[in-house]
Amino acid sequence: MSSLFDPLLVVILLLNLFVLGASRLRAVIGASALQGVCLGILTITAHAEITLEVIAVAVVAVAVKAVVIPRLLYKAMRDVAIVRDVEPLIGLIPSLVIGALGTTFSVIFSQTLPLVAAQQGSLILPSSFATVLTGCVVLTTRRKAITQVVGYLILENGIFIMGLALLDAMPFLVEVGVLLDLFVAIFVMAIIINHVSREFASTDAAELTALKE
Amino acid sequence: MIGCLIAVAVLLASAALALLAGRHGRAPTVIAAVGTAIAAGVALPGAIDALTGAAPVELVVTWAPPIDQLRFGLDPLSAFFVIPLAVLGVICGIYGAFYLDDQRARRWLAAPACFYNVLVAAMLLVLLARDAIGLLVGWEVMTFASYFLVVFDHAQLEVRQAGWVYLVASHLGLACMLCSFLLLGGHGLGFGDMRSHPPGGATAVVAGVLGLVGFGVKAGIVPVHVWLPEAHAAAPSHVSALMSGIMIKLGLYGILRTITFVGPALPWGPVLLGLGVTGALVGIALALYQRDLKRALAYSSVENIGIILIGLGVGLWGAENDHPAVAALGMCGGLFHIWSHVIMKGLMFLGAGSLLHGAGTRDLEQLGGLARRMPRTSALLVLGGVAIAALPPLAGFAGEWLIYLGLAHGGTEAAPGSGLLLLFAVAAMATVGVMAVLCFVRLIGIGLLGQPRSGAAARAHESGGGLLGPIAVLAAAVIAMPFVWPLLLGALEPVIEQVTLARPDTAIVRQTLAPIAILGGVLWVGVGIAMVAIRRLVRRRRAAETWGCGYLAPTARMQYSGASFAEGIHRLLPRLLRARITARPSADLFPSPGQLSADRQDPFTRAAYEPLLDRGARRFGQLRWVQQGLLHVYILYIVLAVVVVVAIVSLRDYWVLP
Amino acid sequence: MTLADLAQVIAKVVVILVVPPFLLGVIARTKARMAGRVGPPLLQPYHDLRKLFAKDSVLSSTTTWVFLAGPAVALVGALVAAALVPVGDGRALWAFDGDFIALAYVLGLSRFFTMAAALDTGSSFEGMGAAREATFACLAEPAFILGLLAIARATGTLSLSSFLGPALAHQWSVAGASLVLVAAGLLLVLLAENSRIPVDDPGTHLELTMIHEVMVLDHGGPLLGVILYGAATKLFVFAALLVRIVIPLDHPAWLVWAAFLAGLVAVAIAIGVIESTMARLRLPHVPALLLSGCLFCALAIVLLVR
Amino acid sequence: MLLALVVMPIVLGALALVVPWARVRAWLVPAGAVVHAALTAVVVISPPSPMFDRWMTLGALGRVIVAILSAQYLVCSFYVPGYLAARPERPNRVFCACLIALGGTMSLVAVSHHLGLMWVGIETSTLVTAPLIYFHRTPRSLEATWKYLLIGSVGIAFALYGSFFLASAALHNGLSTSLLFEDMVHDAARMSKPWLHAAFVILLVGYGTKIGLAPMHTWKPDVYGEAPGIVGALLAGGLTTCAFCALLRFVQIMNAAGDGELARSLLLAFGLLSIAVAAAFMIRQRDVKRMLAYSSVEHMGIVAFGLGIGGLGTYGALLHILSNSFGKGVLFLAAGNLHRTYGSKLAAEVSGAIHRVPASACLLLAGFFAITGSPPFSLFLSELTIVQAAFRAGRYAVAGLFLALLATVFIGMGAVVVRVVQGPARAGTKPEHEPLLTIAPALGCLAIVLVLGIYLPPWLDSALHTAARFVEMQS
Repeated sequence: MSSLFDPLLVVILLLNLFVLGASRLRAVIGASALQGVCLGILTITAHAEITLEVIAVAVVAVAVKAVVIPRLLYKAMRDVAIVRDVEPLIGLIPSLVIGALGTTFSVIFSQTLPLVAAQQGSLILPSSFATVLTGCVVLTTRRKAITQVVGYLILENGIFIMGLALLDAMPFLVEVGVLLDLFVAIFVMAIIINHVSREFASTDAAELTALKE
Repeated sequence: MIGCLIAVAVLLASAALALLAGRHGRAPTVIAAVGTAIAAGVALPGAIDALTGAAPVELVVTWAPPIDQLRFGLDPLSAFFVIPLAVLGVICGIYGAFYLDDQRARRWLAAPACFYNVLVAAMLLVLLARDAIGLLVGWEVMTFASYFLVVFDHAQLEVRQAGWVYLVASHLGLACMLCSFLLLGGHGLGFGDMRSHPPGGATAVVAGVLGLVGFGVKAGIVPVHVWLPEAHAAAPSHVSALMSGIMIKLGLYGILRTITFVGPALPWGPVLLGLGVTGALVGIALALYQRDLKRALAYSSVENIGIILIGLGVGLWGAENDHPAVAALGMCGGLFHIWSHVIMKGLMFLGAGSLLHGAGTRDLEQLGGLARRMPRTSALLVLGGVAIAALPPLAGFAGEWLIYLGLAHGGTEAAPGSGLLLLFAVAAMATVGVMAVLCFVRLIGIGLLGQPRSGAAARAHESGGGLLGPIAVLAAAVIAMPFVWPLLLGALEPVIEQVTLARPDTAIVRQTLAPIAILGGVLWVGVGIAMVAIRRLVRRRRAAETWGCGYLAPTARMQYSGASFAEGIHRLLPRLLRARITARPSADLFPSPGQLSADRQDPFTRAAYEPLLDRGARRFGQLRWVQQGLLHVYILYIVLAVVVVVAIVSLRDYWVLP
Repeated sequence: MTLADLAQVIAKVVVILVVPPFLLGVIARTKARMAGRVGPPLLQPYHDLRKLFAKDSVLSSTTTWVFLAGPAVALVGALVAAALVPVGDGRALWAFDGDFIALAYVLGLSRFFTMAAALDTGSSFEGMGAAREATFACLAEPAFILGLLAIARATGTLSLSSFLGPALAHQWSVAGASLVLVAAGLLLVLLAENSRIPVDDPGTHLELTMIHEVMVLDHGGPLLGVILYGAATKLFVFAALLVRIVIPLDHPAWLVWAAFLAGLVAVAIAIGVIESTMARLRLPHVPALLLSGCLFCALAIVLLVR
Repeated sequence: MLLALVVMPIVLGALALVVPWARVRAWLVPAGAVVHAALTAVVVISPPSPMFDRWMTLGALGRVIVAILSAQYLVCSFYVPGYLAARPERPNRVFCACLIALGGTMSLVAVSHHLGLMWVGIETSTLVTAPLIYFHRTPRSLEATWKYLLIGSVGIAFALYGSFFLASAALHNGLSTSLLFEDMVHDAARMSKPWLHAAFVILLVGYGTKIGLAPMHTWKPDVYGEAPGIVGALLAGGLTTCAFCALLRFVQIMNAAGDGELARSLLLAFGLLSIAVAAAFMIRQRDVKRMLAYSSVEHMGIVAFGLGIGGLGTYGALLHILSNSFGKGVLFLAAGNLHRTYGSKLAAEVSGAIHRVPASACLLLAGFFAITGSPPFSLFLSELTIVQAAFRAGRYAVAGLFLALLATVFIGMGAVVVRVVQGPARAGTKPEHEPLLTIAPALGCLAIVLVLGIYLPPWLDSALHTAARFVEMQS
């Protein structure tokens, strides 16, 4: 639990709000990537003694979240040649407001849960909840398939923060397995996006409404 | 008991065989018929023993969980229904083998043959079951088998709809039965447990009502009878005969069973009496103006169920208010009428089938003039008509007679309040009786007599012995029964004792029946002599056209039609029960073609059930907006589910936990 | 069974077989007198019957055995019914509990076959008649049963011979009003069942207005004779019931017999008077009339059940 | 041994990727299924010792689940060669590979006794099924796949989040956090309540998304409607079973923690909601396969309801899982045949099937009766047990509501099925040849449901009871 810990979490919270407020697609993806980097550093700083295991998790996390997936998404954008705007279903201001409300709610909720001494007063839980909520907001309010992927990525980030809290509890294998699954999921999604763009000539997920009652 | 179980096995085996026999000519139908015959032969002795004083047996088979135990048994109450089932089963089975024969080229007859035997087996199972599970299983199998038989001609839309209505009604009924049994079966679902631990108070009442509704659907009690006319009209005639003859009676069996479980928690007498009067009046009123021969017969079944319920009701009333004579008369009357209705309705439906077979239509306005072209069928149908109009000297009268006297005794002896009701019940039965006369005169007079009303009727041909034989057997029974009733009284005592928990004194019943037997004899002899005399009187005769009252060229189309015959009484019916008639008379000076159409759909379906179901479906349809294919919204649902439920639970913890 | 009883039985049988046509004669004579004519002799109906039985018959080529069964069953039914009503000394030839219900059903049987025979001819007029007969029967029957039930309830017995006797005489003193209602109701039933004015007009020859007559339009010669005789017997049955209700004497025998026969004639005359003083109702109004008959009897029951 | 259960199919799947001949690939599926079934038989009869310090253990629950999975997979797998033979134009390389691998990933869920490992199993089976849904390569199927993937992943994500909550629930009283179910069940009583409750809710929603409980069911109609019949059968019969296996683990933990009441009331609520939603959407449903999807939602609701009743209800729920997986097999395979024959799955366009494809039509009809809990099929027993449990528990109101909803479902579903099966044949329709391989599997499923309905083997019953007691913590 180093002094670097909470500031990084604050950065992540800020990035959440930035993602909600940003109107450019690249910026959103970049923000998510930056969150990935922060998580990598957090992974290391979260622990008193730095073991190989910790290093490995951090490296894999950064590699997946900050390098591979953003590249995939950029590539998808290029292939698909989509409009570079985020095109939210609700305005940016409302989504910002929702994000802020979500953050407050997270802080309140985290108060209702008993904490171990190590985490007393730390931002881990609030920021985790807030990030998850941000991910959900992005998932539910952004038109494009790619933005939804980003939203999902942010959701996973939030979960990962929670995972940090119990890295000691979480054996290495699971961590990596988690990351791997995340990676594969996003990868498959990217492929699908390409198909989608080919079939529908746009990745506007809001247009995928042929199947309904 | 064992015999009955063997019979079930035989029936199922023959059903399977019939299915295997597949397309080999007549093999399936013949196998099925033989199966029913053997089964009847095996089942009857045991049943007769059970009615004539053999101690009720119960067989417990340990079975796989979660059922654990299968209980079978044969007590008088079951045996009373097993006997007509076996008899009618084999008669209709043989009839069916010939009835479907002309379809052999076009249709795959293995299925109906198989389902027929499965149906009989299932009904037998229902009667043998001694726990709720067995009864429910048999019941549902019975429903499905009969459903598949009903939709035999599913190429026609109305047949499909009829089958569908039947299926839905039965399923809802089954749900009610299930609830009833589960309420009663707090100490286990065996009949023994239910009888020994009758629930108290409200539970018992609810269970009783649910049982009444559930079984009442199958029995065709108004107002849950709506499936009955549709299904009976749609089904092949031998199936209609079996369904109307015995299947709907199993509904009564169920009600009687329920009574033995629930006991006096419910005032069964008045309840059944009220339902019976309503059912009888509504049933016959609707039967009056039907255009479809088999629909009319089906509604007459509703009426007869009503009369049976009146009998059972007054019997139970007598038992509850210790009028032993009334109890004995009412119960005996009701039970007798069950048996005689089995025979009469079998006769009528099989006869209608023979008519359909010969003339190719059930439409009353297309029949006529068949008494000359199908003399034997017509004679049998006239006999059946007289019988089912409950006129002496045939089978239908005795049962109603006992019920009448039960009511009359009760009405003259009881306290003012109930006495008045019973007396008015007598009047109601009298009205029903005379309306029944009208109804069946109409069916016979318009359907069989006069000039042929269509080419089909003019070309009609008499059916062969295969069809007429079974009908003749039933006709013989219809003639013989009034004279054998007194001998059968002993068989009813254990049944009544089982339901009313008191041995009835059948002495009064016997002495009430005696004059009827004599009356029957007198009438037969008198009519016989009169017919001979008349034939002698008209020896010097010449033939001529029917006098057209001066009109020289009367045609068949000028005859009084079925609709016009019923028109007068139709006017007198309450509006709810009338057909919906839309008329466009020719208005202008030089008459233009006019139009008149009557919608004879069941008034309860039209007024209550259809609107209800439609509204429900529309309500549900309005929910579709929640699923419009928007992925974002779908994810929102998940998120909301998490947030809301977490909020609820954590708030709960906040209050509950220290 | 003593000789006296045997004599009684024979007397009753004779009365049942012989008297009915005479009532028709009385009615005809009454009507004639009311119209200021001399009218036919009282025994004219017997002559008509003899004449009819001597005739050849013409049968429609459409008809079947049902056509013959009609008259036969009608007659048998009427005769059996007659055996069930108390005749002469107030005892029926054959009495048992509920015999009044049996009586209704026996008449129902003959109605069944009369209507069937009518439909057998395939003529629209006869069909019409059958339909009307059936429709009105639906209203007359409950009135009949209710009326007799009222008396049964009052006297607490269930057989005509027993409740049209001294017990009833007592009831006249205590519940006369309701018994008047019953008598009125049954009189209406009598008029309807025997197709008399104001329900039906046996005299008319306009087919569209008739009920019973038009039903038997195609029956001629002996068949018509049988039908007339049956109809007369039916009239006798109802008349006898009415008489016993109004005059429930039971001794001495000769007085009862005299009262009975006189009563029959009185009823016949009453019918004649009604027929010549009233007009026939329009068909749509008939149900109302019969319904009021039902209501009379129902009211009587309500009054009696206390 | 347990590892083989998981690894064998995955290896075989990889092999399928490289096999060049389409027909052989098709036949690899049943082959793999047979081997898998054999292995399953061995491990079920003689439970092997745990592996990877107890990460893989075959408990009382796992035994039942893996047996159901393997059996249903075996029966349905024989449909694949016939199906692919009827669709020669489609490349089936990925299809077969994923189909085979699915068997492995599903078994992983059943045999893993470790929170994370089980999660990995669910996640991988989600990913593996995506290409199966996309088999038709039509825009509609693509849309379905996209929705499946995204909704599924969100659900999975929540499941993971819930797992972390559970871990912290354990952590917060300084308990061991090996994340092994045994340990958690053992420590459950001393876990931190707020964390535990939050964890259960999130896990319920997360895995509930895979199960398809309302309101997380939205992907089901789209996916089952667009995927091939066989995939629908495996998803509705197999994957949902896995997800329920996962959920049952947490129900067990809740029971162990003495919070069974909370868990049950939540399950009851979600169950009734699911049945109600399914009923609402089945009424006047135009699309046969979507209707089957809603029927699946309904039956998941029934199982949840049974668990919510608890006691005898839990046994009923397990029995219902078993019956449902085979009943769904019948329906989806038969509906697939009809869909292929008519080129449409709209009830308006498919009618008189009994004349054109008699066998499939009869199977659909029989399957309908089976799935609506009509005797003598085994779903009748399970539903009866559940209702009986509800009545025994004196919860008449919910039981009545439950029965009323089931009746509604019967009406809604029956109207469609009857319209499809019966009716006049179009002019000149001859009965078409139906290859044995497309009929036999459905028939097999039906036979199993029927036999279980008439005679439930005592050993099976006792296995179910053991599992139920295991979940209820009464052993």
